[in-house]
Amino acid sequence: MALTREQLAQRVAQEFQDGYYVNLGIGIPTLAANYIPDDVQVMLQSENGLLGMGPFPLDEEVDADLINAGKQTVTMITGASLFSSAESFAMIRGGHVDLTVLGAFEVDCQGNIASYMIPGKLIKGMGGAMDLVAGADNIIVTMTHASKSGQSKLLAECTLPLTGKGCIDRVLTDLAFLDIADGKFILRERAPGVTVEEIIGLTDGELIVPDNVPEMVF
Amino acid sequence: MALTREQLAQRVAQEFQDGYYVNLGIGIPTLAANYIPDDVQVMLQSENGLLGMGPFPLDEEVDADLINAGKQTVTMITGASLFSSAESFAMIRGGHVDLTVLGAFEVDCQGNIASYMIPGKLIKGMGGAMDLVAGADNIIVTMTHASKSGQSKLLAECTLPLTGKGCIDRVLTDLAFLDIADGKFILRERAPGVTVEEIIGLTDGELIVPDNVPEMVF
Amino acid sequence: MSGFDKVVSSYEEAMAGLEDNMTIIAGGFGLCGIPENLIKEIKRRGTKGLTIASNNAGIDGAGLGLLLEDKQIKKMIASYVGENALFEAQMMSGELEVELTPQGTLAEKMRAGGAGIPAFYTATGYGTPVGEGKEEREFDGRPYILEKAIRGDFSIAKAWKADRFGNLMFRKTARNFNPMAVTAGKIAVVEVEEIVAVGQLDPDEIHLPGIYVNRLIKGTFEKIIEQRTVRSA
Amino acid sequence: MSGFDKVVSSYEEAMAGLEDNMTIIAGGFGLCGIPENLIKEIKRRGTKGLTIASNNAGIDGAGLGLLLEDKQIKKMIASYVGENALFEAQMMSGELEVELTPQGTLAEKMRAGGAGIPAFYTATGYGTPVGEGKEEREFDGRPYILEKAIRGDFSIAKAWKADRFGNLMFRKTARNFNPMAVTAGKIAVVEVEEIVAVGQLDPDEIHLPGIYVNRLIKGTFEKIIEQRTVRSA
Repeated sequence: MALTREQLAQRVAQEFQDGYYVNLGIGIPTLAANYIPDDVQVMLQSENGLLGMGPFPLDEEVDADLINAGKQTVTMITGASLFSSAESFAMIRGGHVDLTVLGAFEVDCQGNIASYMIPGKLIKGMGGAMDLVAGADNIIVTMTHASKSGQSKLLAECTLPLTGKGCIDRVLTDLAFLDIADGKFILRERAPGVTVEEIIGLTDGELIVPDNVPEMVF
Repeated sequence: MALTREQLAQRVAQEFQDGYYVNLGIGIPTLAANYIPDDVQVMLQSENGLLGMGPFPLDEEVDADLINAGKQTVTMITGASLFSSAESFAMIRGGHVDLTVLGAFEVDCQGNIASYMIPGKLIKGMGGAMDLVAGADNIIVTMTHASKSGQSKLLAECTLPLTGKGCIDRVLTDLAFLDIADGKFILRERAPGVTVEEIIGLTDGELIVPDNVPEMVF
Repeated sequence: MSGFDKVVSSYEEAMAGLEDNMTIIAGGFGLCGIPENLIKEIKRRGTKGLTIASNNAGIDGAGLGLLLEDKQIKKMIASYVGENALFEAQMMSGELEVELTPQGTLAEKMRAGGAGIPAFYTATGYGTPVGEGKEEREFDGRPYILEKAIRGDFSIAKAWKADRFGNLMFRKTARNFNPMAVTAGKIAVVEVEEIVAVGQLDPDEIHLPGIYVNRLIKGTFEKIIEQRTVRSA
Repeated sequence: MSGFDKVVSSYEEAMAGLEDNMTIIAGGFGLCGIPENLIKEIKRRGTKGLTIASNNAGIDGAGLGLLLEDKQIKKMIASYVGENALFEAQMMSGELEVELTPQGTLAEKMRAGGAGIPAFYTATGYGTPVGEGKEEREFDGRPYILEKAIRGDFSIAKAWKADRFGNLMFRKTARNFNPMAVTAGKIAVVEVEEIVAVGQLDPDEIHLPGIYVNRLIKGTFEKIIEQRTVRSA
């Protein structure tokens, strides 16, 4: 079975290590904050100028001056810090964030990512995504493995305009967890009940399948 | 008579306008702070990270954490602000300081300045001087017009390694106040009792002498 | 007060000198920390042909969105322009030019503009549409693109507290682009919630020194929330 | 405490991993705001062949001057190196290499190193010995030179207060190069006068977020004054 949104978020959260500073993109990445293991503390970076983002506020705590990068009202955890956008992206571009998780339309086996623009459709902009993929050493892309019509989104070469070139080395899809290295996808884990054959069939870019591809454990 | 150090400082202070942010180099420029006109308020920038430098402290006020760019203990005026060296030079390089006053060994009629290094002698370094001359639009160089042996320091071309190229347009010496424009010195004022001929004789670079060269008024 | 008193008495005075076809650098992220009243004053003045650098372009009927109603903006330099139907319509019709700029690059371009750095290299945007036509260069084996500083005729920004000298403090994530925006305009106009006496701000806690500020005004703010999200107790 | 607790229990632990021939980025201006005890620990370790980027090189017997006594420094990147006879002697004899760098350029090189900017253009140093061998380029009719970022294996810095997460506050002009120095080292070590409980620092007033800090230690400081200047009452 393909992973649910919640399972994707859970699997992302397994990558969190104690003491990690993490930037979570809008959507499934943000959900991962709900599954942080008990023995692990991570600090969430919000690129609009907050390190130590907390949960949504109680109704009476809502503060128009305290939002996240998705413009949602949030809170701060104890030990948080606030700073300008220039400082925030100095942090991101300088590689100080330990883990970045974000969504994509397509990735390819060269490590390219397309996530912000579909030609002919409305262009809303890249926000901080280009900075995040260029600045982080440790990125996980979360996405569906293929479109509803069965078209692979793990390509030999991205068809959409790129958000970043050669900067992605890990992809978590609803079917599999893959590394990208030397121009190839490498299958590391599969979703429970999903076969290696299914993944091969829905992966367009060159795919290395090790002898043992364990199922994800939740 | 050649100006004294105090007169040089006084003449510099006449250039202060109300509301000016000013950076004063070590030596005579610093002395100018003692002659700020009563109806004028200036704020002194110290490039080690202080805007709003006050006088030296009383003995009991001395604070090792509060020094100026010459490493002297200082105080802050009401309304001062503190910041990092990067921010300080953002301010300087970005042209936000209204007036910079600093000393020099030589200037020439191309607007070049040499102030930090005499080959063969000990090289101590340029500190912030290169940033100051490159960043400021409004600079006054204060210096003696000639060496004790009568060698001009206002040259056709600097002989010493440069601190900045083409960035000086006003020079105050112990004999004269001059502009620099279009590759020429222009004599604007002379020290009381100093003749135009004396100045001509001690100026090596091309010198324009207007019909009327008033004496400085103190 | 002294020559360092930056306080002006009206919004009209705050934006005096703004002319058609000028460039404005604006602070704010979404509708958070935007100079609401300075934007309304620009709308009141009817200034046209403006180029505005701001992370976002407001929403319909609020923030910079107000300036779209009378087609005052010629060009928008922003990282994200969604959630704005009027913007979309003017962009699609070609009336409004848009230069999409990555958020961190935009912040750094504003900082560079204020800091006398004419251009810098960044990996952000390399190999993407943002890098097209820009110089590429390797440093230590990694490719980067050259990005130029941005400066404006005016800056408009919003801070929390200021003293009359224009020393500024921002509050929470309403800081965002505001400090850099202030530094990058020839005439920097800042509106604040509170103006305190000089000496009331701790010099160590000032976020941006008054040297960057030309005009200061106290405003009242609506502070519209774009995405009010709450949890239950 | 959590994985964000940066506090180490000894100076030995603070500088663990420092090896010969490494590069260190150091905060401080003159003897103001220098990481006194981290420097003493480097002296105790006897690490040799160091490249150190710091605005100054201390004075005889204090600050980085201590590391000259056993010839631990191979190369100094600084803007001003006067007031130090031992430094002068080693420089003149060729034992010590010196790369004079304008003060603002040095600060910006450290910031760039921490901020992922590999290089930037500046007018500072154009047409001077500092510009020799560097690329020159015009922007808007004005010439600039290309300066590269600087990064270190270690940063050593001194702050005033910190919480255990490494969130830092600096005091007065002891801030100087310290914030940028912290960001530019792979392992950033900071010593402070006081460590407070997490939550004691106002998030709006933190000068440098703990994300940049790897190791934190509380020290006691001598705070030598180079030029004690006073006025009479």
